[in-house]
Amino acid sequence: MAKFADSVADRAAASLLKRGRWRPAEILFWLVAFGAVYALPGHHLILNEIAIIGLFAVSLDLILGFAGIASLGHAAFFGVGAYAAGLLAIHVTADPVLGLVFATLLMAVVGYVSSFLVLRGADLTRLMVTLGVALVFGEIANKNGWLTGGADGLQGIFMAPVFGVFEFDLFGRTAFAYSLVVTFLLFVVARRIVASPFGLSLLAIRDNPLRARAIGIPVNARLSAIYAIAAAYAGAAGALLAQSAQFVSIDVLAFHRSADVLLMLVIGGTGYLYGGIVGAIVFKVLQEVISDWTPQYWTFWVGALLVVLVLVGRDRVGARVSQLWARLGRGTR
Amino acid sequence: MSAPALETRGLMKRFGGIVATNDVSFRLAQGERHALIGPNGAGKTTFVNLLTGVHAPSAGQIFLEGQEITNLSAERRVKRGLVRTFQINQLFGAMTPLETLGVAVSEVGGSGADWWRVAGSKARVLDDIAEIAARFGLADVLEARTATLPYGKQRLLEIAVAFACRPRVLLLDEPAAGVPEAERQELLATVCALPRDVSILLIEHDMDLVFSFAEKISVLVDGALLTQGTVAEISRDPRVRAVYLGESADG
Amino acid sequence: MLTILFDGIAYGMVLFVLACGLSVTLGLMNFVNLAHGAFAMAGGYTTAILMNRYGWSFIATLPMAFFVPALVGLLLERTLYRRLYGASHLDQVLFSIGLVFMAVAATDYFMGSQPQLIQIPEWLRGRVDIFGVQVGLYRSFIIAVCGVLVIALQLVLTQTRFGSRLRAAVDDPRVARGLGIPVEFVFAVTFAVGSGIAGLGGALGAEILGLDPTFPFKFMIYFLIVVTVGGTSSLIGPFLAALLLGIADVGGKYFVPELGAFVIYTVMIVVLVFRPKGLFARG
Amino acid sequence: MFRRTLLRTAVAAAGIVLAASGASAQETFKVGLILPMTGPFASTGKQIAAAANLYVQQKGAVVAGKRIEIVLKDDTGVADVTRRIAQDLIVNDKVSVIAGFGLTPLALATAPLATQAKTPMVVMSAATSIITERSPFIVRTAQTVPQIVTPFAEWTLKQGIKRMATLVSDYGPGHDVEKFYSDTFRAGGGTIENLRVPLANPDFAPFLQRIADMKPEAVLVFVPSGVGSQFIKQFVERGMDKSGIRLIATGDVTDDDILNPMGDVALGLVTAHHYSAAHDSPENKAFVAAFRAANGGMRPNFMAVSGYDGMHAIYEGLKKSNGQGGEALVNAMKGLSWMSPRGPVSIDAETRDIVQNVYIRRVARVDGELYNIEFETIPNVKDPAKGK
Repeated sequence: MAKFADSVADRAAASLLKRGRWRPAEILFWLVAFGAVYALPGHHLILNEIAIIGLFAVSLDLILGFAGIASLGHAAFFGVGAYAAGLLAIHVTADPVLGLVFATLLMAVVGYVSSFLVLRGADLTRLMVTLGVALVFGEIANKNGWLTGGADGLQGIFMAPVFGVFEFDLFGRTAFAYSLVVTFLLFVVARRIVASPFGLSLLAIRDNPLRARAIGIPVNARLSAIYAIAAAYAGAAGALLAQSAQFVSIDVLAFHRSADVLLMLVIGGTGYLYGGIVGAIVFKVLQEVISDWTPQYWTFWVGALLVVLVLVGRDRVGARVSQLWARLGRGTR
Repeated sequence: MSAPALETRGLMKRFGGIVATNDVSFRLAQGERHALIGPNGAGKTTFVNLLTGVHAPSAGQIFLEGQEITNLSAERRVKRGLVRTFQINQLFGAMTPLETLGVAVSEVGGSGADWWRVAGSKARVLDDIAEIAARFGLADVLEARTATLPYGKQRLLEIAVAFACRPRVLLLDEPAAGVPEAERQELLATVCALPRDVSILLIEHDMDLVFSFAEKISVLVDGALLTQGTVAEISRDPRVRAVYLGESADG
Repeated sequence: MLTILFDGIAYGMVLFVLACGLSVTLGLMNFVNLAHGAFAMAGGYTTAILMNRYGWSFIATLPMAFFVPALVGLLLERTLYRRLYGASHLDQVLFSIGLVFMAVAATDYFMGSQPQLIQIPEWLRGRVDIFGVQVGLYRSFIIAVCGVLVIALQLVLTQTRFGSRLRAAVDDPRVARGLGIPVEFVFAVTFAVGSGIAGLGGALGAEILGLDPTFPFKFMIYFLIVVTVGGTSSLIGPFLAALLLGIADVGGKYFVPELGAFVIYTVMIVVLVFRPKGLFARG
Repeated sequence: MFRRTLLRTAVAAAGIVLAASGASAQETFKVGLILPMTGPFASTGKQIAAAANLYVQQKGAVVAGKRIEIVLKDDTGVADVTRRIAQDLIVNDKVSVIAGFGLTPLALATAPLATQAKTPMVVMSAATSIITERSPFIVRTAQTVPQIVTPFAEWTLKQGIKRMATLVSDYGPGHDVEKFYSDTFRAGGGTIENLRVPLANPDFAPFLQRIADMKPEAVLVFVPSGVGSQFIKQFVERGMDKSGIRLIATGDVTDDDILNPMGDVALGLVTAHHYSAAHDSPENKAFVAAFRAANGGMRPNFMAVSGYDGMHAIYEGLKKSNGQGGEALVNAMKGLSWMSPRGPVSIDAETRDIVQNVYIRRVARVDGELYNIEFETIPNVKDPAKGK
């Protein structure tokens, strides 16, 4: 009997630990990403944008894919994070890393406080409450022009070199490398979080909050915690944008930011962390390619693609991807 | 014996003008196998919801092993050892039984909020999972998606998750509901083999199960306790028979 | 003072007519149709085109502003929407946003990006004095039309066989089918009517809200606010919510213009935090 | 301190880019045209792009030995996208001039780049005064807000109006209108009350009611073109045109693009602006005819003329600089003067803003269509916000 239990325990350990193990495809993905710092010098600007939006989408995945909180106002944290980093650079220190840390921590606090608004209610309610919060933040930024520059945007940001060594260059190389490193590090942490007991308890809450509560999971506290973490991530993404663009415009808080990031995440697939990044790549590259071809009517084709994607079956595409994923994962065993 | 495992004093619940639970004073002794029966609409579900903290009572108190828990949150009651199962499966469909049990075991062991380590790295949790899986016959299906399991296995998992929370008092809400005959015996045997240090309150419709399992029976009618007694006493009680007369056909 | 109340009511009425189709698809058919505004826009453009290019009178275009979007809605329902009734909300969001993107770009392509203007007829312009309250004629007209529409819709939903069939079809399509209710037909008609009403709202509201290709995006938020605050269990909820929002918005801007758009958003957040199912939801 | 070193290195880096691009792009001279082509400001983008293309088509693509190529990009009206596209165009597409910029924040976000990369930046729409001060490489062929409203305020005073109200959209240019108009008006002895409307505002009813309560002699309106027509219609619908409150506006409200469909409600409306499609000059008649022919009958508006003049400034600058870009081109554009469709204009050598006539116009029906008919000219107005 003891023997049997041991072997079950071993199997259980192996199975659980697998969630945290790096698959070859993942390693390859990040190698390619970092390779792009050297290999794709002409595309660093768009890559920088993708890295930032990718991080933003990962942040949304943490609450939507892993905790089941749908948000149409995630730009609230992205935008306030951007303003926080921008204002810190103007008034206190031009050091980018300090600005990033400041924006991230501040957004964790803001996220925690505002999490109490989204604990109750179904999807639609949450969508609208988060949307409302983002719109109110946008109005606050608009009305307080003395601080934020209002509709003209926050100007006069000059960033010092990263670690005092790497200056932000015109080609966007430093910006991309910096954003990529930050995105990667935060991704590693996110990966760890979702593979942890805490992450599992979130999945339980997402699947069945009633039962989660009935096995003693403090549902509200967990949701608040992950909401704060996701807000911090969004804040970090916003800070990266403010620092690499050295400008913050009022539309960092706009509805379309929240909607776009949700689209990207859903396109890429929720609940496996890479969905956000994949979606960001697909969406941005498509937008770039199609809008070069027809700057005025590119939205039509993006719309058509969305419709087709859904009709063909996002699940089917997603299933294919996750099958592939599983197969690649099996390779490691 | 010391304090009863679970006790209510004058428990009341009103919804608007309707009294769903009416002055229920109830005791569950340590280690006891106790069944709560009553016809449909007798207020069994409300009673369970009051015990587990889903609803707040309008009046009265609840004690768990002598300590008052009336105002504790649902999660805190679970941590104190009052755990329930559901009449209709409430499982985490997209997760595996392994993950499900892991969540429950981690939570009760106080490591459920660990975010810095990968799940599966704590030997004690793993041993507990293995033990529970063996007890409930789930060892073979640990890595399957819960939603794809046969119903009987899901039903076992339903109880196993609750058991994984290390209950002092376990509320089993119609554990055999909907289970096909072939899998029923395994389930009943498992329930009967639950360790004696866990006190069990069985909420049940099925008289065969009640009579074969329970030592004591309480009868709830119209939100109030009608009577309480041993199996023999209850089965002879004419009032109980009267209440159940129309019911026995489909029971 | 009362004039502000009156303006708020008129504004709320327009919001309701625009949003009520959405409250039907969302509340009854459980479909998150973010493209709802595109049907409203279709109605507005129908009116604008008929008036400006073909010289129809405003009133004569209104039925067309209903029928054209209804037809488009029917067509899309039969070909596309139908496949997604069982899909997840996220799929529906993605799909309908895609439709909005297409509608916006297509409108821009065919009609240009400048706003479309319509001339309301002479007899609806200006204001009259009723018991000392300055009342705009066009706004009175809107209130009258919308009022009739609300009552008619409520009657259809609660009193007619179609209404009960719709409710049955929504509750459980399988059982309804078993009872011989043509579920597909009921859904299609409902969807078409919802789209048509939105189109009518677009035509009526063009004067007050403006009309350009970004219309579906601009007002998507307002529709959603009306529906979520009102709750999706009946039509009366969204109706009251639309009135409340209309009055709160107009009043807020009149009395505390510094606050601007805060009022409407704050009202929504407060309502949803305390009544997650909406202000007028049952239970 | 470190800012200066930062700037210097950036400039050095940019110098390398330009040197590199000079070799490979000897023949073509690319103009990156960044405009909102989708979203709520798409009509701005359309007008400017059409006019810029028209100019190249009319004057030929070759100037000073270089082949001009316009690279059109859609920034969707989002500032960080504008900046990223500008950067992309400069370092990857090797454009020599960036142009366009539909809105103030879009221009402001991009200004530091122009300085860093020493790339001339021609602003064709964004109208906040401060923009040209944000980089010595910015040249603007669009009007500035004070340029229009300061003389307009003086004109209003001359009409004997002493009590005014303003109603502006709550964003940068709106605040500018409110400030410069009110300052001038007060300095001239008038009293004025200010109201702001949210940018995304569907219904003007509450604001109109406020104005009716204030009972000023006249009200000045500034809202983005497009929303303006809604405002006027609601103004008339309330019968406020008959209540003795005169409505005046900046020319944005009676934008040529949408003036005609506005209908009779707009008749008689007095506005101040720098361009009307009905401006009476041979240059303008030719421009309007060509523009209409090339764009399916679309009437050019003040943005189109800014785009057209922007291309003209680039062409003439290139001629003067013998095809050189960068600082040489900016210097060459300074002081240029020519006869634009809008009237005589010049680029102020000091501020790099355009110096132009401001016209007071009245909406009237000409040949069955509504036009802004100019009836008073305030000649050679410099941006009054600068150099005081």
